[in-house]
Amino acid sequence: MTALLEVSDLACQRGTRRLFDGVSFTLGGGEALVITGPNGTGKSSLLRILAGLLEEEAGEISHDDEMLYLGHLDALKPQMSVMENLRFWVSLFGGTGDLDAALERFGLGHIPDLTAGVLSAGQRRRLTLARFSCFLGGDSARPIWLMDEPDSALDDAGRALLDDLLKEHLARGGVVLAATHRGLGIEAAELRMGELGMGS
Amino acid sequence: MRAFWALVARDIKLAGRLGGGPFVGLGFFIIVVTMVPFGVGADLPLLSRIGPGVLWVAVLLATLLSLDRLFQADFEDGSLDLFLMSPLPVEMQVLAKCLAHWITNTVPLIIAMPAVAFLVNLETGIMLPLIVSLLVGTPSLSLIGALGAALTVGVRRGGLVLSLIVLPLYVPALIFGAAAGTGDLMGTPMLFLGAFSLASLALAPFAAAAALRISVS
Amino acid sequence: MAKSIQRFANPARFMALSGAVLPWAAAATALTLSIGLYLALIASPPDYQQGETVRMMYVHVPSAWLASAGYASMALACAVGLIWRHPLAFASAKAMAPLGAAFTFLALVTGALWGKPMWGAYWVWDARLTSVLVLFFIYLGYIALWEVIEDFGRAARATSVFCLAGAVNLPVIRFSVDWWNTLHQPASVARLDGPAIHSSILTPLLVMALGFTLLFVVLTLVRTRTEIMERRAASLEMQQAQAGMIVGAHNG
Amino acid sequence: MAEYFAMGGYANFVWPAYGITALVTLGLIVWSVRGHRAVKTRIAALEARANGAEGS
Repeated sequence: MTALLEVSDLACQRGTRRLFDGVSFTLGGGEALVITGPNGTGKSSLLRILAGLLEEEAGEISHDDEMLYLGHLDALKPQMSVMENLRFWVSLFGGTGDLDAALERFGLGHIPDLTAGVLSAGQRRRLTLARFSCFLGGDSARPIWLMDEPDSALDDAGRALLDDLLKEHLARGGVVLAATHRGLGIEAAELRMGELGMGS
Repeated sequence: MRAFWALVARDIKLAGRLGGGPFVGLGFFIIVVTMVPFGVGADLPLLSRIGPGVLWVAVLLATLLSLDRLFQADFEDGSLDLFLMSPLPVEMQVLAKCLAHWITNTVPLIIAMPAVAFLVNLETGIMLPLIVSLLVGTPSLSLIGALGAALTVGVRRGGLVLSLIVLPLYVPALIFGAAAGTGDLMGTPMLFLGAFSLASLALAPFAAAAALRISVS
Repeated sequence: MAKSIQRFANPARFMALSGAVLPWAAAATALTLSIGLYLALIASPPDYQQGETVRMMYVHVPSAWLASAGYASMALACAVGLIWRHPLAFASAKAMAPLGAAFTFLALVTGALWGKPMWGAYWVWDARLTSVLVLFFIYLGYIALWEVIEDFGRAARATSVFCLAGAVNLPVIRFSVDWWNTLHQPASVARLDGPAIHSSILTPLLVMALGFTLLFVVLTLVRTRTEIMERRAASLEMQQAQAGMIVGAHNG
Repeated sequence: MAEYFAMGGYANFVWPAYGITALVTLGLIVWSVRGHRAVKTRIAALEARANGAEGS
């Protein structure tokens, strides 16, 4: 099992506070890791460090595959239409697949030309999931998915769509790292944050 | 490179749909130029003597006005995070942003120049050198401005600090630009202006990219 | 060396060293300045050309010297900070900025006061004074940037990028102002430093310059120590707030 | 003595120059030293509270 992502002894310093240290794990194709723990224990910071947006205090990260990041914000331009937003990001990151089908899959097929500004929070999150669905599997342009509370703002139907998406991505050899409170509908290793000096 | 032009096209499209497009900057520019005669008096020979300088200062201020949103909008909706992770190098993204900013904000001012120059009684003879000096010099305003915008992204009241940071660095562009606006096309000020723009083209993207990474972290 | 610039793991060496040096340096500064003042105001003759106004040179030139030397050392500290991520470098750069700005302000004021009897106007857009004025704005921009960015780590690196950008631009600004000055230069303006400096004027000038520089160094050390202790106080407060949070969360 | 203070007729340029210089430099000294003392007492108070908290 080729390791897609290897993290050893990762530590993070925020301001004058040591958020976490000694975090190590390895993820191969088709494996998932759910990051849980109370607020302010560095779940988001861990994902941002892996994404390269935040500098780690110490530790090594090695991955030879590209990553895709889902943050708290949806990176959607209100003035651009649903389709324009989707097409822009998918083409920038080299995604594949039929965009109309992606919108259809997440219940947005009927409003491709609507400006994203009028979408509800749930619909905006579904549009982001539609973007992720263009990077399915281990051989996609972005096989490693870093998702910060992907289930937030989703209703039950949306959550079911999310679980299907993740299952399909894992089945096709992709990797999922998700920070969440309520756990996800996929079997995954768990990394509890909050107790300093821990790591699975 | 396709991603580069996709980013330029997106920014131009957004500028068009967002807040009246170029007309806000144009309106501000015309108002600033109109204020000068009120302050200085309607002495036509005096106005024509200070004309190029006034027009250059007005272009400079109009450019500054529109820089505040250069990265701020993407920072606020989370796009900046994705941009920093995209295959397109950040330095190229800064260049794309500067090009889009220059096209949507500064070119309309230059196009409107003949229609506005009469406000300061500009002699028609020096209209061409003025426009050439603007075309040569204003890219440096967008490039250095991008560095200021990248340093103050995510900062409350960043626009104020942006002006304080960027204006001192604009001094060479203003000095050579206003001088080139009155002189001949290949005169020394025009050459120095070109050199200043090229230097900004070479240095500003790297400094701005570093500043963006710092601001996001 | 830990990547983050937060960890003031070992400024202890600097604190101990500066603690020991400071009293002596302060004494040396006081001594040099008093000798300098005595030479400048009492023991030196008036200039045969400029008369008593030459005494203003003894405060103007050292201030102008510190304005640019201060910025140069700030830029050096910023470069060291960015390259080796040493927290002490950022702290010293932040400490130097207000000092540099103050001496730049002094250079402008004493320059104007000297200009009035010499040229008949307080401000004649002399090339040097003008570029010092632009330098003064760059100082203000640097200080303002520190004030508006909350996170110390981000502020330190962002201000350093700006400081270095300023350093790259200063020669260009100086050149463009000089060129601009020749464009608008009224022919007969005498230069600020006048012809060759006679030794009776040179000695007070050098002693005053040394005194000013020592003062700048001493104040930089004091303010750098203050910056480091500010960081320490901030982390103590954070820990206590956090301890309070955890204590609050678990009991009961 | 008065003749000395006249500074050859340039009194109201030379003395203000020295006056402002003195004002600014003394201001810098006082400001720096006061800032240093203030943070010192602040740390002392914080450390006292920290030791106090562990003690109780």
